[in-house]
Amino acid sequence: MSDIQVYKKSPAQFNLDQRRARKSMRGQVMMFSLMIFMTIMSFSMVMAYQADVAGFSKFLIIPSLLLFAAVQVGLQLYYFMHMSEEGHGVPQMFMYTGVVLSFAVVLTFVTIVWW
Amino acid sequence: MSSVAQKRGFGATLWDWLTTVDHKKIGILYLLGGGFFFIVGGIEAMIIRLQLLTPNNDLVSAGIFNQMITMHGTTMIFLAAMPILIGFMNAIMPLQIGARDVAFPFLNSLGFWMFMFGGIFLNLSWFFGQVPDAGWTSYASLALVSEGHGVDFYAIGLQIAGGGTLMGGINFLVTIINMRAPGMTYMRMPLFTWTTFVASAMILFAFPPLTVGLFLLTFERMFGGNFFDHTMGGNTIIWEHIFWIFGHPEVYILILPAFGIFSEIFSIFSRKRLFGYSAMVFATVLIGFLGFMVWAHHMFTVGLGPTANAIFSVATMAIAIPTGVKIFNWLLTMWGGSIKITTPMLWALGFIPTFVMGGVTGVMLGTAPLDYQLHDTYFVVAHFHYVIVGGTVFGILAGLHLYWPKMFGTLLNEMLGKVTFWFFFIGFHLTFLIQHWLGFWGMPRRVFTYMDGQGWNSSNLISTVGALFMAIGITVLVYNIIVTSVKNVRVANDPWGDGRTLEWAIESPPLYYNFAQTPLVRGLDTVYIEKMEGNASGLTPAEPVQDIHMPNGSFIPFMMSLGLFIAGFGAMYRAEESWGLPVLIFGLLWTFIAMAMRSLKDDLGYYVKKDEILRDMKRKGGQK
Amino acid sequence: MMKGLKKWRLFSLLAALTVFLAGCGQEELSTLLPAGQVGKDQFKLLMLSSGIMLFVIVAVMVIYLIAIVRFRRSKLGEDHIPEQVEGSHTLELVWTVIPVLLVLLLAVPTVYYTYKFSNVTAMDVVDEEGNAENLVVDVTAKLYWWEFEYPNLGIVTAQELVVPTDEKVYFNLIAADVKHSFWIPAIGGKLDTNVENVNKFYLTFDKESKDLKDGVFYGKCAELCGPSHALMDFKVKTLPRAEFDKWVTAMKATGEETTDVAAAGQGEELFQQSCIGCHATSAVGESGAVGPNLASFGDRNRIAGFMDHDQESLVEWLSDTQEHKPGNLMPSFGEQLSDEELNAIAEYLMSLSVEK
Amino acid sequence: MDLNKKFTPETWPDHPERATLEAKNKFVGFWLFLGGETILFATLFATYLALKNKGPSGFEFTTQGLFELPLVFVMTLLLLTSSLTSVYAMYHLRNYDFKKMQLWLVITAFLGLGFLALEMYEFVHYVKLGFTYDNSAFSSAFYTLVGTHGFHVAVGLVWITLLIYRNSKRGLNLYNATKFYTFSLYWHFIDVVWVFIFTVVYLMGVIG
Ligand code: HEA
Ligand code: HEA
Ligand code: HEC
Ligand code: CUA
Ligand SMILES: [Cu+2]
Repeated sequence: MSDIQVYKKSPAQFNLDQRRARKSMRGQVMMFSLMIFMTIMSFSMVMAYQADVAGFSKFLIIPSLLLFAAVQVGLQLYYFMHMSEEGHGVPQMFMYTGVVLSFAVVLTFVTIVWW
Repeated sequence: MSSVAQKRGFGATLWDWLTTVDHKKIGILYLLGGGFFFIVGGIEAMIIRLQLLTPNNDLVSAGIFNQMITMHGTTMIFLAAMPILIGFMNAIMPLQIGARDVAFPFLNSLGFWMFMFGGIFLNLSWFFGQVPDAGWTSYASLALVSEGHGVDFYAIGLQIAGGGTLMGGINFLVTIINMRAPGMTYMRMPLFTWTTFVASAMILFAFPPLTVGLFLLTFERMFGGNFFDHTMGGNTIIWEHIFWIFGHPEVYILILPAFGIFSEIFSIFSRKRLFGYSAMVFATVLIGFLGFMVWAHHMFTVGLGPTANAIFSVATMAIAIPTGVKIFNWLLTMWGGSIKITTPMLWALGFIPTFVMGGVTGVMLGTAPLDYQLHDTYFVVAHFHYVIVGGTVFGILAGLHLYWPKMFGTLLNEMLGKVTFWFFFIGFHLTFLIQHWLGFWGMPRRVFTYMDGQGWNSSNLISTVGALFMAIGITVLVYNIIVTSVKNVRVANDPWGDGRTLEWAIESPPLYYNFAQTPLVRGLDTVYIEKMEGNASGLTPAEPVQDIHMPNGSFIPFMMSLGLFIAGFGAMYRAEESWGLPVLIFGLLWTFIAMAMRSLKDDLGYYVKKDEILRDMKRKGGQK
Repeated sequence: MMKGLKKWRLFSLLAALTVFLAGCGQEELSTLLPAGQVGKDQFKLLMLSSGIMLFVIVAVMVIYLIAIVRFRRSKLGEDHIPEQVEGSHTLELVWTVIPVLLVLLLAVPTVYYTYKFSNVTAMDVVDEEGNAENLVVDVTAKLYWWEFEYPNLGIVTAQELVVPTDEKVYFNLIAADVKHSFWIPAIGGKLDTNVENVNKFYLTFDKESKDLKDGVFYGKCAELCGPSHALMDFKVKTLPRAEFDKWVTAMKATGEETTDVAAAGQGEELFQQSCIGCHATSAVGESGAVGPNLASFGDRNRIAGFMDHDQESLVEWLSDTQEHKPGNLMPSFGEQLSDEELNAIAEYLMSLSVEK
Repeated sequence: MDLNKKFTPETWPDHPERATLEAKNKFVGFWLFLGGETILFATLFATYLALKNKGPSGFEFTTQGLFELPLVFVMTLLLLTSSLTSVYAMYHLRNYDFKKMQLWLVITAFLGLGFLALEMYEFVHYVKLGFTYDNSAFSSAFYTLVGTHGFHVAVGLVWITLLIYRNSKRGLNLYNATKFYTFSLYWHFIDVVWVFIFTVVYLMGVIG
């Protein structure tokens, strides 16, 4: 469209937006650290398991691994990919549908496909 | 670009069609391509039926028969029914929501050419004498041992065509999400637009599994993969799951747009607003969602265990409920209306009993323990032709008559249309009703012949005769199309006189920019509302006349698809011919370069000037 | 006059009866004339579901017909504009709830029978001596023939399944090459033979097959498996338990016959030269042969599952197997052996019998 | 649309990636595409899970014996970090700071390249051990799943290279802003998939 409306922000508005952006960027870095932390946690748990460290049983580790993965995905989607911002209703709907169907597919394959 | 009519040379016309990104033209291309493949698939069906005319018949050999059924099923579903429906979506849906174009005109064109090249690739197998022969389902164990390149043609051809379909799906979704005219809220969208939306969403989620499945099959057969070969640890059941995770949604992709067309027809020719609109929308969405949760009903006899069978069985039956909601809403749309039996309405009226019969046999098949008896018998063949032909093909033929004037500016002959209907309708029931009993009497499907003395002879005879009737019907239709096109009597905006939605308020066929001014939508059936309030044009503009932005045509989609087509051959002959690998790489590079040209050269479209629009408006006397 | 009418009546009655009987198909392969508990249960489900479905169809058709008769524009006038009804919550509720109830009506027996038919817990039950209490048959589906092994009895046969009546017979199903599906329409629903796992189910046979037209029930392969999928038929012979036991004994006895080459006829001799590599003539052993076990070939009803069982057809089969069953795995012998030799083999094969 | 329309940080819209209709279309369309990709990868994951550790008789490879966790861990860190750097790029996109955006994108690309190099090293290593593509169902499924992901990374690299190169002289406008933005979505999505590959294939594989 030829007529993109161009608004010039007032200096106050501009500064506010800049501050907000910086703040949200700091949030992103926080989330990143969290993700790194979870990755390291997962990794070291498994290393501990491999090294037969007492207390690291499968039944503890596998659920935590999956939980960490799920949380990381949430963080990626909602922070890095901005799915939490307005205007993301459609992406949310379709991503959730995709996730539900994916879950059904994976569940089937780990239950009723035999070998 | 000037709209002043001028005689153009053949070359220029051809170039125009090869490069077009206009959704209306692409719709016509889909119709032509799909129509061609429908005839091809129909001829294959006739050969099937003729072979089964008598016991121990030897019209075609066992091997060729298997190729026939495989190509018949594959062609009809992927290359005929779906493309024709996509053609209608292209031609009509943007008009229904008051849009000037689809969201991605370039992708739209690419989708079409990929479908076309994929379809040609698949059918070239006939000329190579190596034709897919493992059924349209290509179950892994058989598909793996199938000799020659038949199944490779299937895997690669469908991969290319499927990619095109996926693009089409995303394109329609975004079009509907972003390009609706002001006032066109979701709950004011015509039902055909809604079914397009849901069917496209199903394409979005159903085709990636097919992509994966075909990819695995290709790699297993040609590149040393071991997904299905149990001696290498593989598992054939994986293919069955992947295929049906795609395959079941696919059948709803086929039926939902037809439901949409019928919804329009019932409403138009009963002169009444669709009964229970919101329930219809809800039912459509629900069918779409449930459609993903029932795939294993094709696998009841595989041995998945009672729990899986029971769950999938009950889930399958649940689909009867939203579908029933639709059926009853259509009936109630007619109830209290003013029914005019035109050809499209005749198809719609034929659809109701036929589809209900097909649907209820579906529920019988969904009854797992009963399916143990009926699976892979002619009962299943009867079921799915009742829903596919009685639903999808009837819908296509109804839509063809309904939208022909909108797409081509001339009405198909009503008399001939009715002749087509009666031949096809009677022939259809003759062909497929009796097949339910053939199934009960123990006749498996996909048999190239049957022994005498099993009590199946006369039923098969009847079935074949019915198929001949259908062929007569289709021949009359072809004749009708030719005659009408030659006469070419132009029609006005709303030749049926009772159009209710936006497409009926503009020219037939619409100008290339559709709407001189984007319309303002004031409710469901907006044109009907406007007309009832005395606005004869049926449209209220939402904007002043102004320049309109339009996309440029492009030859790149054709070239990209051609590259994939070439690469397909390379992949197929990679293992045995020295030229295979180079051709594969060449084809992929070709596609890549074409694509890079697209992204490196900015293509920002052009503007239709206000003057031209004003001129059109005066000349056509159309929109005021 | 009266007489003529009576005759006509009788005739029409007969006609109706034949139509009705034809409507049920043929006893040896119709699912509508079930001859086993599983098939009967499935038939019950068929009747129940058909009833529900007929009800649905009738309900739809009634509304449909009334609507198109009453509300024609030709009756109402060209200018009639009907009231634009939005919908009706009551009706909406009605046609949601009634189908829900109908579906539930069908779903309950569905779940029940799904579990019932898959119950094979009794399969491995043994008595005190360690003998299996129930008859188990291992079915191997091959391109394009069926092998039946009785693991607890130590015998193998092919193409013609022999089972006792009135007891549960358990099946282990597997495919040797590509997927097939094991189906005896008159007895009960099918189950696929996969390549990578054993499928288990049971069937019961309530009826002796000797009363049937051909003396056997028909079995079918119900999964596309290649060119000759259509010809991959098998037959089922059902016998009372006592006769079945006799048959088993006779089958076991085929293992003791040793070929006395000197005494053997020409047919047997040729068979030993050309055929023994793929075909066994002793029923004692295990499954896994290249070709069908021929120990009881003379008792069969068909050759290769579908051809007439006589010497002439057998010679035809031997001389050109591909012509009759495209893609099957037995070589043709028409070029290798003379007609005379083929006839000799055929004669020998026809004499292989355990029932005489 | 006018490519030459110049913006300043003050006039640059808050959501440049969806400021025009075309941009909005691309934006939504790309998200839908990612929805489809989700189920594509789900199917591959499912296939892998069904086939893992399966091979011909006498097959000796297992997830436990095969995988080298430390290497994969490094790969994970690389890819995670590249996700952050592309967030930085988008931060500068929103600030209308073309130079910095390009810089961060280049860093992203290099991290991606590093990831890909390590992955190739890993594959070559496995192949040397005899774990070739056609050696078993397990190997086929493994290479197909992880390889499809790797292919996505490679496509992303080609994509961003072309984008950077093509726009290096043009600066930001509302036409290419969407392109950069969708690339970053794509990149994050790849990272999401990798998180699952790392967890499900490698970590859980090692646990067995
Ligand atoms: C357009 C395509 C289409 C449609 C719409 C359907 C619709 C349905 N199908 Fe069909 N089906 C196919 C195409 C389609 N099918 C194809 C192609 C195959 C074979 C594939 C192959 O193997 O090659 C197949 C096979 C197939 C099978 C596998 C059979 C087998 O191989 O053993 C099953 C089993 O459950 C099934 C069930 C159903 C059901 C329950 C519906 C339901 O959606 C139907 C719902 C509709 C109604 C029920 C009628 C209207 C409802 C009412 C009037 C309300 C009241 C009704 C009740 C209370 C019952 N179908
Ligand atoms: C959209 C899907 C679709 C459609 C429309 C049809 C349409 C028809 N089908 Fe098909 N069918 C399938 C999808 C479809 N089918 C599928 C998926 C299978 C399973 C395949 C498998 O097992 O793998 C199948 C299988 C199948 C079988 C079972 C084969 C077997 O199991 O052995 C049979 C047998 O009767 C059959 C018959 C027909 C007939 C008679 C028509 C008719 O309705 C066709 C009518 C059309 C024509 C008759 C057009 C011909 C036109 C002319 C001759 C005009 C001449 C030309 C000019 C004037 C230019 N089909
Ligand atoms: C390479 C192995 C092979 C050889 C050698 C072979 N056969 Fe066969 N035979 C088969 C196979 C496999 C079948 C099953 C064909 C089918 O039905 O698809 C068969 C089927 C038959 C049948 C039908 C069996 C039945 O139960 O209905 C007869 C009879 C027969 N063979 C006889 C012979 C004779 C006689 C010879 C030697 C002259 C012979 N065969 C040599 C493999 C072989
Ligand atoms: Cu075996 Cu069909
Ligand atoms: Cu289905």
